[in-house]
Amino acid sequence: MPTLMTTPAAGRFGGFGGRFVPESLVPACDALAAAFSGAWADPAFRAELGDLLAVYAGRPTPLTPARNLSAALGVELLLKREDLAHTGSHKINNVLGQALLARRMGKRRILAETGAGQHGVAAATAAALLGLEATVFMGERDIERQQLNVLRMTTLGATVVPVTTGSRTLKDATNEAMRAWVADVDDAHFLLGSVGGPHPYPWMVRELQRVIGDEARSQSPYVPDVVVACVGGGSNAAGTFAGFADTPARLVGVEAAGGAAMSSGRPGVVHGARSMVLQDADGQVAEAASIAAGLDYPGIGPEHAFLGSVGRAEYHCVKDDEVVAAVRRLARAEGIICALESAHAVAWVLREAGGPLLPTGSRVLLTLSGRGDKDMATLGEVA
Amino acid sequence: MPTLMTTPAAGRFGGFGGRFVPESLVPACDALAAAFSGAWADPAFRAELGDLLAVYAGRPTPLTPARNLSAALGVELLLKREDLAHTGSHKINNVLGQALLARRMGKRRILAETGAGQHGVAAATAAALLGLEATVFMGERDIERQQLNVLRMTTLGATVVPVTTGSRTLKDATNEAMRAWVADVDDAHFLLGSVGGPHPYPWMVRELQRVIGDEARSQSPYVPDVVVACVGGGSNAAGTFAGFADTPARLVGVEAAGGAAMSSGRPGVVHGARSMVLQDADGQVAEAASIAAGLDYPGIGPEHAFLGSVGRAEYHCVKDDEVVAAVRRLARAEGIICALESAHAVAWVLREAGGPLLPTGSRVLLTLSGRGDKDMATLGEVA
Amino acid sequence: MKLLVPYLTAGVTENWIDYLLAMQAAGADAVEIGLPFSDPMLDGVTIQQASDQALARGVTIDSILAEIKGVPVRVPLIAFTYANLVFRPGADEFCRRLAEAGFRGLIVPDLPLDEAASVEAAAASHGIELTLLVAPVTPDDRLAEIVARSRGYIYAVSRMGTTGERDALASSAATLAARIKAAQAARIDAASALPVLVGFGVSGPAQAAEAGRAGDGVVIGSALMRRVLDGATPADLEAEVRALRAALDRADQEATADHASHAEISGHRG
Amino acid sequence: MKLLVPYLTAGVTENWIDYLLAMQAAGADAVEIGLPFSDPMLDGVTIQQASDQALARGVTIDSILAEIKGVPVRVPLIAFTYANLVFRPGADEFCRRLAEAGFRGLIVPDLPLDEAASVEAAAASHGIELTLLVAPVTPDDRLAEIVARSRGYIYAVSRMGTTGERDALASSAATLAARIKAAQAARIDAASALPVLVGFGVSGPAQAAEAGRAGDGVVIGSALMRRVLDGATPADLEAEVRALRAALDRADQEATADHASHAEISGHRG
Ligand SMILES: Cc1ncc(COP(=O)(O)O)c(C=O)c1O
Ligand SMILES: Cc1ncc(COP(=O)(O)O)c(C=O)c1O
Repeated sequence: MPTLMTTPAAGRFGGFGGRFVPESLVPACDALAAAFSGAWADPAFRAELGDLLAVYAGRPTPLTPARNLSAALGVELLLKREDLAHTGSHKINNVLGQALLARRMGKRRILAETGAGQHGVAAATAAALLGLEATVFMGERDIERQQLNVLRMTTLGATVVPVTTGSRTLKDATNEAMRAWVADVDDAHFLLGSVGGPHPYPWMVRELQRVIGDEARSQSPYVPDVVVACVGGGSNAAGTFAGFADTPARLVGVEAAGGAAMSSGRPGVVHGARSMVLQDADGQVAEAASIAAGLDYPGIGPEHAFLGSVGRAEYHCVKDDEVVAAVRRLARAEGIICALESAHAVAWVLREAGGPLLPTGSRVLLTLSGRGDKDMATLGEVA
Repeated sequence: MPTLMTTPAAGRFGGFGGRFVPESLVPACDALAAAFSGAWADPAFRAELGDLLAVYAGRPTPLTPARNLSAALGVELLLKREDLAHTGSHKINNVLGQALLARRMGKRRILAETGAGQHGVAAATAAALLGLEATVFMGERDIERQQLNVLRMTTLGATVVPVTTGSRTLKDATNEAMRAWVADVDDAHFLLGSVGGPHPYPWMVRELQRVIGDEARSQSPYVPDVVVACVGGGSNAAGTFAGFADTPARLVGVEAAGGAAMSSGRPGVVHGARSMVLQDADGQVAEAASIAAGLDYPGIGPEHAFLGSVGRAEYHCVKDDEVVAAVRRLARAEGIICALESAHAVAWVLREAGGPLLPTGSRVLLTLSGRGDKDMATLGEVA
Repeated sequence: MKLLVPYLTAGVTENWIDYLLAMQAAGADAVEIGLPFSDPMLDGVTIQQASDQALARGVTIDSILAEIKGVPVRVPLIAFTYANLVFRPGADEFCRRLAEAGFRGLIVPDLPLDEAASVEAAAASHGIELTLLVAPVTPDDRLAEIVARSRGYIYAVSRMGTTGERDALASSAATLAARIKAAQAARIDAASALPVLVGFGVSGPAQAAEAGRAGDGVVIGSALMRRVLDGATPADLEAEVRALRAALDRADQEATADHASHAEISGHRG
Repeated sequence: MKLLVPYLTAGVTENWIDYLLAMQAAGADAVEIGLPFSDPMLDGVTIQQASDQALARGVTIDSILAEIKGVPVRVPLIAFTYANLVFRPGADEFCRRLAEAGFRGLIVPDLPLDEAASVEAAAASHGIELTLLVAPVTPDDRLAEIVARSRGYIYAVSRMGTTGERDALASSAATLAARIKAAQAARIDAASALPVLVGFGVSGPAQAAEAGRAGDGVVIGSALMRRVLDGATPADLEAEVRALRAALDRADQEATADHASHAEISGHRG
């Protein structure tokens, strides 16, 4: 097995990754990489983060056997419950780490992009806790469909800036956050929400999310045959995979059919990294289209592009209607309403269980990246 | 100190409690009391419940030091984080226990009343998990203001029955649930959501919720000076108090000013128990009025009436505007958006810190009974 | 003779006393007067609605009792209400006021045997008969105790459920009445002679006759209150009650072909 | 002479070529042609809007290059675009097409030094000058390397921020230009002679003159594109650019009172 998921040299994962940013941001990225290297090697930093994750964010999250679904599907399904983490998704793992780092670097503000609003809420939360100012960029279209999270962010004291350019979703919010960062690079930390972006983000965010995989590994009574997670930017998947990269477990990322950078994209450079990107023949980035705002993104973190290219991980995709059905099926079978994003992983298991990709008897560990409260209105509309 | 919070003889807490139900329900209450006694003494039952609470519901919930608020208020504030429990409040503790019991008793259905919808969601969740049918009664007015939770319940497969009588809130939903129980007492378990109702409910629900107090007691580095919780029916408070009844800690329940059964009520009989009740000179039950649907209830569990009458616990109340301000203050200071219900306890601490009721330096343990996602729309309106 | 006990929510309309007089005129043996409660846990939609309507009109216990006091009714009046209204002024005071207004009996559906002692004592001291209810699920030993302690009559709850009209009388009604009768037969005191009235969900002459055959008579509430809520005049209601009376009497005559029946509700009004 | 390099988003309007000709007519020394990208991360609202508008019109790289190919421009054209458009066909193919269309230079603002090698090689092999950007925060050693590797000119990013009009020219512009000049002075190769152009947020004649004093010339983008988006005709735009030209020349005359300035952008178009 190749040496996977270690510190990437210069932020490169094979031919992917790198740092495609304006010259204005290069020193900031350098400083961030150095600061994170230092912090991550500093037991005091790790202890402070570990403490916040435990006493504040509710870690470890449980590993729940999905007994009813397992019986119905003929596979053994374990759910890693990031839906139970504070703020309702795995995003809190990353933001607490980065906000602590921002404070350590003497920053006063954080800037964040958000799609579903989960990262924005998490970022606003970490900022409130650590006394930082938060500005969250969010596409106008996402603001409309994720009202609940907008209210949560403003209640937490964050400023939510509507982004009206381009497709008015996550990719445009990311552009806008990076623009804001360029203009305020001394005072502000750009608190990126997934494993995309320029070095050190893909590496740093994966390291901050690996707590998912590490916990799951130690909670699971066995090494599962298959480890599944949904993939937007890919942070919950990366964090999960990190715990199992050195095992024989198959690693499966599930994308939205309308945002399937791995299945339908081509190598390209967006938001600071070379990875797989949905784009046209010229290289214009395509608009993704998913019922899950958090997966409505045309790119994917570069490490996934790498893991896919070397065959260490597989990437599949599911369609919106399968996703909606999966939310309902999981809710009725196990009493867990997961996020539309997370339901992509569930939908893949529902579709493949008993088939060649997921033979009967398989032992499956699935990361449920978040809870579905935020999606109830959307779900109500497709009733 | 009097022997408090033990198994009540015939469901009586001093002059409160009892079983004021139609003759048709007496055998069912007897059977339930016997079944719960048996189950609670059965290590296998306790183990199964304990397992669900841990691997499914996310217990133990953390005890979070509210560092920023503590510094600002001059008291040491610890938050027991029921907002992190599965479904978003302490209600899950009770429903998992009762649903297991219902299954043990061979019931096929559960009936539940709900106000804020948190109990309804929790009940629907437990029913889904354990393969029971769920019917949830909910006042029409609450349905309007808690749309999110209605969608959650139906997603979980529960039938939500709108209650159009009386004040169309929790008390009327409770009447309706009891009526439905009378008509289906063989097949159905009435899964009551708080420490009210006829014996064995106040005792049973308190026992099922004492996990809050027991955990908090073992997590806290010291016996706090004051233990605070909000009080609707009083289950999160009862569960919290149970962990500290035998300590010198002051026990403080905080009611909504518009539903303050302890402060403004008189002894009376509603929903099967003698307790404190908001009522007029004839005994007509008054309509409560609180911004928090879960506290919008004119009664209180009988054990609280007792604890208040013997001076073991104090009950105070706070007004809607203090509650809204408390949600915001906690959110901005600690990054935690709590439920409007829970914010009553916070508001009391904010108001009294540094005063005679809560002198500077006090060590306060506060149960944050739930999270505020469900209240964002309400909060948006009072912005 | 089979007993006919109609039910009327006090204060449901301004002229509610006229309905009471109509019931008497139509041959009621007694009338249950519902004292409206905000949370009528054991009542179905019709009586809930009647209670809500009465309370919305602003009636109070005082105003009801004052109205009733001067009315020329000869048949016994039995108050039907919930525990909280009894305990609020105190059971003693409550029963005193009932007696003063001319009531003969009291039924409190959410006051089971186990909680009844204080009210029984208060009622007895004011000459009010506290009637207890028996349900289909009541076990034998408990049923025997209810039979021993009930006063005025014994209320056989015909089915598991709330008050309210039903398409058919539940078979549990006959079974329960027979069990009560059997328990009475085992006694030699006054309790052995109390009439057994079947109520909850009896509607229309046919069901009334059937319920009458099962016990010593019937209580009919929702079916009548539905008419009142729908705007029936006192004369309309009188006709309705007469039809019930006739059906019941016919059933009785068929029955007395076999053996005599002498049920009576103790006492007539002042 | 101070260099004036206006910027134009290709395809922004149907008659965008007329703007280009107007710029040349008004005395531009070169023109930066923005090849619109869906995600112009370093551009402010004006150029974002211009890019969106061009893409919405359906232009493609091919259509832009085809249009430009036949146009009688003499001044050097420099393509300004983002890395993904370069890498999509491959840097080599991309540069080949640029050269074929008559472009002289290329600027890729999201391609820092560390990632630039492959594009530098491809550009060089097709005679395209890859101009690199220097930012106010660029440290000295890095600045020296950029100076060494930049071709055509050196782009001094006047401020930390995106493109777009500002009320005043940042003081960082002069500081940075001076640092670049100092780095050039330490060299003896061609890099020492490259003009230093100040860009990002330069708007209006006064700021142009100021920026010109700081370096060897200015790039002006948003201020002009704003006019285009607001409906300025090519003639309007020509007047606008003439005013900039005049201001810049005036600033230069004042300066040459002191010492001569001979900046030139290498090469003129075929
Ligand atoms: C619940 C949830 N899951 C998954 C994602 C996708 O992000 P990632 O792929 O980085 O885990 C999001 C993004 O908003 C999310 O909210
Ligand atoms: C979050 C929350 N807290 C408190 C309550 C009040 O219930 P109790 O007093 O029984 O804890 C509710 C009831 O719905 C609730 O949802």
